[in-house]
Amino acid sequence: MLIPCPYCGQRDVSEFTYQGDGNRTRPNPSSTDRAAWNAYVYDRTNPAGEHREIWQHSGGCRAHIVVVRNTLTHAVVASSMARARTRADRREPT
Amino acid sequence: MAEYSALSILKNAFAGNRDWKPAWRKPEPKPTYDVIVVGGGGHGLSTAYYLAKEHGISNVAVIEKGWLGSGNVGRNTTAVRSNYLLPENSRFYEFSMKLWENLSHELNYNVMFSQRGVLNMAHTPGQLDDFARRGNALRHIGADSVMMTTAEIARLIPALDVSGSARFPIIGGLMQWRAGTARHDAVAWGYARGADRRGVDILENCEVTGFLREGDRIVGVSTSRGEIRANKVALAVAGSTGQVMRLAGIDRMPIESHVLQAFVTESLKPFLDTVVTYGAGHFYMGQSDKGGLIFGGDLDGYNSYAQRGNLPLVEEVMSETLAMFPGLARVRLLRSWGGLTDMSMDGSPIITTGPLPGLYLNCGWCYGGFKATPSSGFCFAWTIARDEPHPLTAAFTLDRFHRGLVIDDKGQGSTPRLH
Amino acid sequence: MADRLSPLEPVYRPGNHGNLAGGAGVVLGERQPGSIVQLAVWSGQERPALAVMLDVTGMRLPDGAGSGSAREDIAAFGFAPGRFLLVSEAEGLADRLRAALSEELGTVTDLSHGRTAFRIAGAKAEWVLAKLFAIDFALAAFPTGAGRSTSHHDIFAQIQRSGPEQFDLYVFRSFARSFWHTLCRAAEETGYEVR
Amino acid sequence: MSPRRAAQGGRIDRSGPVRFSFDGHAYTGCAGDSLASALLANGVSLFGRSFKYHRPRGVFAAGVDEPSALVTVLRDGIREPNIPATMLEIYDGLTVESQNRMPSLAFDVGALNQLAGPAIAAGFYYKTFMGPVFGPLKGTRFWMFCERFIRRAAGLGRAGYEKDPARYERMNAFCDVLVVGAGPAGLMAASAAAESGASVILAEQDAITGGSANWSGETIGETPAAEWAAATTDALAGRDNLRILTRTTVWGYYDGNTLAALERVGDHKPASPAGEPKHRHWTIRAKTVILATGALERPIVFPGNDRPGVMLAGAAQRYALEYGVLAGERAVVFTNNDNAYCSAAAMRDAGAEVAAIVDVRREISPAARELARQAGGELLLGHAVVDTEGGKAVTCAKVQPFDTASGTLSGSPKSITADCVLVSGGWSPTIHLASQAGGKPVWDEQQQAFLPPAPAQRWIGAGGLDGATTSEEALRQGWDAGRASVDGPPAPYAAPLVSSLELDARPAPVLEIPGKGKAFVDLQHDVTADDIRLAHREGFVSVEHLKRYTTLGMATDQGKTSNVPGLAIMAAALGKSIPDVGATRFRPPYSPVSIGSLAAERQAEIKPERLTPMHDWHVANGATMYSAGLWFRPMIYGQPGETVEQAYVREARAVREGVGMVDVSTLGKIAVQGPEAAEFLDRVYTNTFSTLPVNKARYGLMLREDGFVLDDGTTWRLGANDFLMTTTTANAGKVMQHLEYLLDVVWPQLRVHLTSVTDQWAGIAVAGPKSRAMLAACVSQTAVDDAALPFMGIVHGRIDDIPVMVCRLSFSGELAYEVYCGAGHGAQLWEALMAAGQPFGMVAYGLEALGTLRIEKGHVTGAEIDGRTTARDLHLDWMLSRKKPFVGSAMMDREGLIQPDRMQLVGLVSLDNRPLNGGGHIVEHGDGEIRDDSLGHITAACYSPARRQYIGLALVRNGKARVGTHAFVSDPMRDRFGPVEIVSHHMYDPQGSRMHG
Repeated sequence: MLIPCPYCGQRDVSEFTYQGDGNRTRPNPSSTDRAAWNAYVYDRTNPAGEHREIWQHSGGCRAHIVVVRNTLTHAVVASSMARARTRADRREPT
Repeated sequence: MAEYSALSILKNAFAGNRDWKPAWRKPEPKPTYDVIVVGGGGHGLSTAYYLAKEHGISNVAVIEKGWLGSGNVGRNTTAVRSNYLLPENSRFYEFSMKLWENLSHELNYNVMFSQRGVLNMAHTPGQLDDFARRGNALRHIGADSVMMTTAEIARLIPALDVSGSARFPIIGGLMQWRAGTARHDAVAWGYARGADRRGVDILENCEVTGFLREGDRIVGVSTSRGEIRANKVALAVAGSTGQVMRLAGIDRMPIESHVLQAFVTESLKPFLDTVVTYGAGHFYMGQSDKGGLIFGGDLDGYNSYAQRGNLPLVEEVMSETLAMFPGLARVRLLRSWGGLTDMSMDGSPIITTGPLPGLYLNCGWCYGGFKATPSSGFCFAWTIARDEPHPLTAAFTLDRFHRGLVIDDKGQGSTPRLH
Repeated sequence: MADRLSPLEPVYRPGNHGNLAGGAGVVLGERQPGSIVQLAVWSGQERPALAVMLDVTGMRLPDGAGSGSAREDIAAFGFAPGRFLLVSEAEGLADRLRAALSEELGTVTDLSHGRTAFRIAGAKAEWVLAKLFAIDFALAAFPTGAGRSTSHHDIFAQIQRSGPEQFDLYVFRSFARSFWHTLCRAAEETGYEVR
Repeated sequence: MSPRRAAQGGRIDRSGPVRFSFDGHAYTGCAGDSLASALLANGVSLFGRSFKYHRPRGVFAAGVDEPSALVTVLRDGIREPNIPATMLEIYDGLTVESQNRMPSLAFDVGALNQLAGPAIAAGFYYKTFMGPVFGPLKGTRFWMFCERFIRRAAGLGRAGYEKDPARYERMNAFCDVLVVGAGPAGLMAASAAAESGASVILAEQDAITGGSANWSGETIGETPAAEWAAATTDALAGRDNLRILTRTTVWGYYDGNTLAALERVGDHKPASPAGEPKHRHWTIRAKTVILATGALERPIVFPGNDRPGVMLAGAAQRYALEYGVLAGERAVVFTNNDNAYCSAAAMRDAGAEVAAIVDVRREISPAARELARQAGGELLLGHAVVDTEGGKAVTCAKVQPFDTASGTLSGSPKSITADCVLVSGGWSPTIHLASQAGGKPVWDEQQQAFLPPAPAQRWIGAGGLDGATTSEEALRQGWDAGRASVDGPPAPYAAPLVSSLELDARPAPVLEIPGKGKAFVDLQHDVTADDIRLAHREGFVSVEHLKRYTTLGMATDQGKTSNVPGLAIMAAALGKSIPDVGATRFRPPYSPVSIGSLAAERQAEIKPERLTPMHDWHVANGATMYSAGLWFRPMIYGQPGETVEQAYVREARAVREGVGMVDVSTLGKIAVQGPEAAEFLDRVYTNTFSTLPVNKARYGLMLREDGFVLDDGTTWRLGANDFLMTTTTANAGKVMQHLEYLLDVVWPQLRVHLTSVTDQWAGIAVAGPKSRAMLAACVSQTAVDDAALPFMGIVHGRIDDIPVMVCRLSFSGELAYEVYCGAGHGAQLWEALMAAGQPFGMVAYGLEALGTLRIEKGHVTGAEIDGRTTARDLHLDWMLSRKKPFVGSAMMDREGLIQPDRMQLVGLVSLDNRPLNGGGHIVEHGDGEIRDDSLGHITAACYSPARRQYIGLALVRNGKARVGTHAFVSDPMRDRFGPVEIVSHHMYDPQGSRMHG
């Protein structure tokens, strides 16, 4: 399997570390909403089909990448830098 | 239906084997059952079996979207053991081991449970202490476990590299002699036949497409073979848990589905008489009665429903194979396959009522599902029949994650690929 | 100041090795540059930061991910978003760069001791490296001057193509001896010379 | 030359004999022979014994599909079992032996299994061997008793135990186009793709390119097909954008158009040059793949079809035309299709007699009829072979009228004398790789075969794989695929003229002939047609159940010849069509792959070694090295005659009483730099770092998001925006990834850079009451007294000529310092400190002493931070800031994490003056009985020189409340039981006066 790293290009999956479900939102650090924290830490969407997920190019540029990948076929549909994405919808500094 | 025995084999042989009957019926679905078990894998079938046998509930349907036993019961590496660290797990798996020990008789089906031992290798003094901790924990709950010295290991498994010059020399091991291997498909077929003989309907090629509800309550399922109603609907769908729960309106679970690859070599004369694991990586190997070395390692490490893994993991496992068994370099890998594992957030399973009324859930087996087949079915049947957890699975709740009551055998937290 | 010791000291064997039927296919060696420095730039500050680099080192980098430039005395390449590796024969590059670079532009990290520099050169350099790394070493895919971050199993490596048949590899020092063994072993097939 | 060897023709070189041995008998063959062709030429018919019934078996195929003729190669003192004789090229000195026979191939006691016959049909073992339900053989014992014998009887070749001296390597390749298979279609495709300038790899599993061109007997262009293939190959070999890999089997089609291939570099050579691998494992990442994998012939199943001499018709043709070898001297050809007529003609041309052509069809094409005429012998249409006779080789075939429509025999059988029966049931496209790539194969009624699925990845099919039935078609498809693979404009295609005949490509849908006696479907696993019917009777009717119940297709040939016939028999039993029974999903590898090749360079060493700059000193000075992850660290520096305990006690005592030094270079070190570095640390540590002054260090604790402890370590503030974080050795990588994730994904707005500088710094801890005096004597350019260097202070100076950073911090509980310098100076610094320490009695100490000192102090390490403990469990709640949120703060107070009966850290003192062991459990009862009452376990233990007692640290249920009470250590794994006192984990200098002194 190849993961397209926006910086390094297509690289073998062995260079990457999987960081899981990219649909989770970390609550505001001072939030005391237990349910929201639980959801962030423990609950996963786990779809059969397109999955938005985070990979780190740990054996390469070490950037985190948001990848949309089909879990039925392993075909990668899209990838982008996690940092760019989170910048775009920047939340309040926390 | 006829009992299986040496005598019945001889009798049939003289009749040209023409009188054997199907191991289980292929009935049409009834409109209503007392219990529907979704999932015709090992756990679903054993659940149905024990519902009938232990609780007298035989008006049960097991529904399976493909062929019976097509899930992990048919694609694992067949190891059976109870040598877990934490007592919540080891007590449960030890109970399973006890059921395994009599399973062939219980089912009148030879599941070929061979108690040839499972040996974990230690490579550092620290690891040896960790194994002592685990072994002591097992002994305290009544399970068997002994330490082995390198010399004893070398005698038992001459193929192992026990030299001090190995990159990670073996300095001892933890042996559970009562552990071993079983013939995986036979377990599914034996439970299917056993459940069928007690009146359970096994419905193959019957895919759940939705849940029937009355208010909040689940009252049945719609399937590719029509609607089927029941007071209780129990899920034992292993890798597909997330998908089926989504049909019930629950779109997030403390579970990720991962692919776990397994491997078999070409058939060899007896090479390895026990099951071994490598302590400096993640690797385990046993030999089937047919002669193939059956082995595996880590998860590929990403969400997948493809039942197909990738090359890096293959290479990793083969490297570990040779680190342990240098003589296997010219032996050839015959086949690889991938199974779906429900990886839970703490590496331990879930057997529980709910999360909706009328629904019962059995999932999150990670690597452990095959060896749990008897006890999982036993305890799940109890939960379904009595609407309360079996004492051995009382800790395997769904809410334990949120409450912080995790059963984290590997201490890895909520990173499923590491469990 | 005390000399820096090579981690390869007891295992470095100059001379010809391996299958020399067709001559040595590659030349392997450890370089000991005076400075290996990471320049890490805040997002959006690449241009001014590279201008500072140009001032301090005289190196100008082409645009684009992983682009770089190599001369005998100094080399630089991008290896990650906003990150560049600068390698100089001269010591003290980190201090000079740090003095010139505003904190508003980025940070400077001295890795002169932390990375071991290998060079592989020769007609078979691509062939030997392709045994170890899952990246495309063909000139069209990996042009001269460009840099790549990749790994050989547990060993992380930054690689710059410093000539049509020449690559410089930067590896964590603690892995250097193991990596040297691996590199030499991979080169036995084509024959190699250690200089 | 033997009568079985034609005087000319084929790929072999008759100029000099190649000597080899089989089961101890010496033979000769020709260069270019396979073991199978060479043995056939020598008149050998018996190659092996079958798996279950141990029946004599010959060679059945000519290539990778061989189910029967498996041998063990003996070379370099290493056994290489289960190699098909058809895939093994002979070389001078080749030594092979047959398998699965006792005591010899000709006389095998295992053949007694045949007497059990129907009693050991498919799945019989599920129905018996359960044994008695009581008595000494109850439970699993009877089965395990039987299993011993079953295991011995089963299995094929034998593996050895010795490490393989051969070399295995991997190769990563990238290309625009990978062409799999160098038959006519593959050669054409490669030519077309290469012409565009694209980079092309052409992989062929055989030793030579050409595929069917080598044995089709056709002409392509003006020349014999084999010569056309050779010339085309030569032209391709001259291109610098194309690489031809022969002896290379592409065996796996993985995601992202990543394909795995095995190149057998050295298997055919008597000796390999230095450094050359035996096998090379190619990982090829191709933009487009052209699958030109051809098709494999399958047999018709009939009783007695396993006798040596029964062979695929195409295989016999291959032996005749490619190797100049006759599979027999008098052949019966049995077919349901036209292709076998070519085989018959080829046999005749090569010098064999064709006794009869038996065809189940009543009508055949004129071309076939003409071939039959050329071949000579009887043409028996509407007939079938119903049995064979012979011992270790066929002596005759029995033939009977057969009706294709009803599938029934009529009349009576007649015998035809023959020494080989050449059978063809049509051809199955080699769809394995296409199936691995994803998708379901498609049944083609015309060809009675599965065609490849629609591509799920970027591949294009050509030739026999894609249903081409003539070379003409294959060449055209190859060209088109080659053009399409490079998105080239349709280029003019100069079709070479092919001499092929107008044969009827449609086989009759007959794949089994009914009859008495065993009719084998899977020759290697001894699965018979009756076994399949038994599976049907017992309800194992889906393709997967069939496979699993009967083991059909699970042998080393992976059912290449048996798959379709097996499905056909099940379909007939069910009254369904073949595709309704289902298609097998093919999985990698296509054909078996050596484990060595997949481990490649890791066969030599599984993991690299990570060494500190002082490693060589440790080894030279008697250290016993301890493998800690990838690192090597000194465990003790033992002196002659010392036990481990004596050594570490001596070293630890030296630290408590004088001064010692230890290499701490393995600690993880992360540069945390940038304007918001302090803010970042405040978020990731439970305590506060923004208030830390420059040139001071602070001990920090990190939690995971779920509130459990992740790691601890000190972080040094070297500048306002410049921190040096240290982590434990074991968790360095994990902490780095944790922090990078937070910065990249959660807080991208923070301007912080993280860089691993573990290898930049060598670190040496100098500890003991004399450490300050010792440092004062050697550090220049800075003072190290209490004023200049207070507890947790940092100074910069020099030792000898080496720039150093000194931080006063203590893990041992003594007055202590960590001295850091550039790693390239680490060895010199170590020796300088050793030398400077001599007057103070400096002792180097290892991990054991380090552990002893920390156990005495109650400091935690990985044994206690095991991923299940909380800060409170470890008495670290004082580090949990209440003034700010931090990673884990929201989750750390959940119910399960604050229960009073959690396992908590305590100290233990052995009350029987015997050692405690890590991993021992703690119980309340002193009766020594083992019951389910464990309270916890010992995480670390040692002899404490400071207390002169055996002590330990333990995690004990509700441990804090048990301090001061007595309990017992229960350690049945090591036969240790005895009383302990539970004490505070601070077992030495609880006030910390020594390190502040």
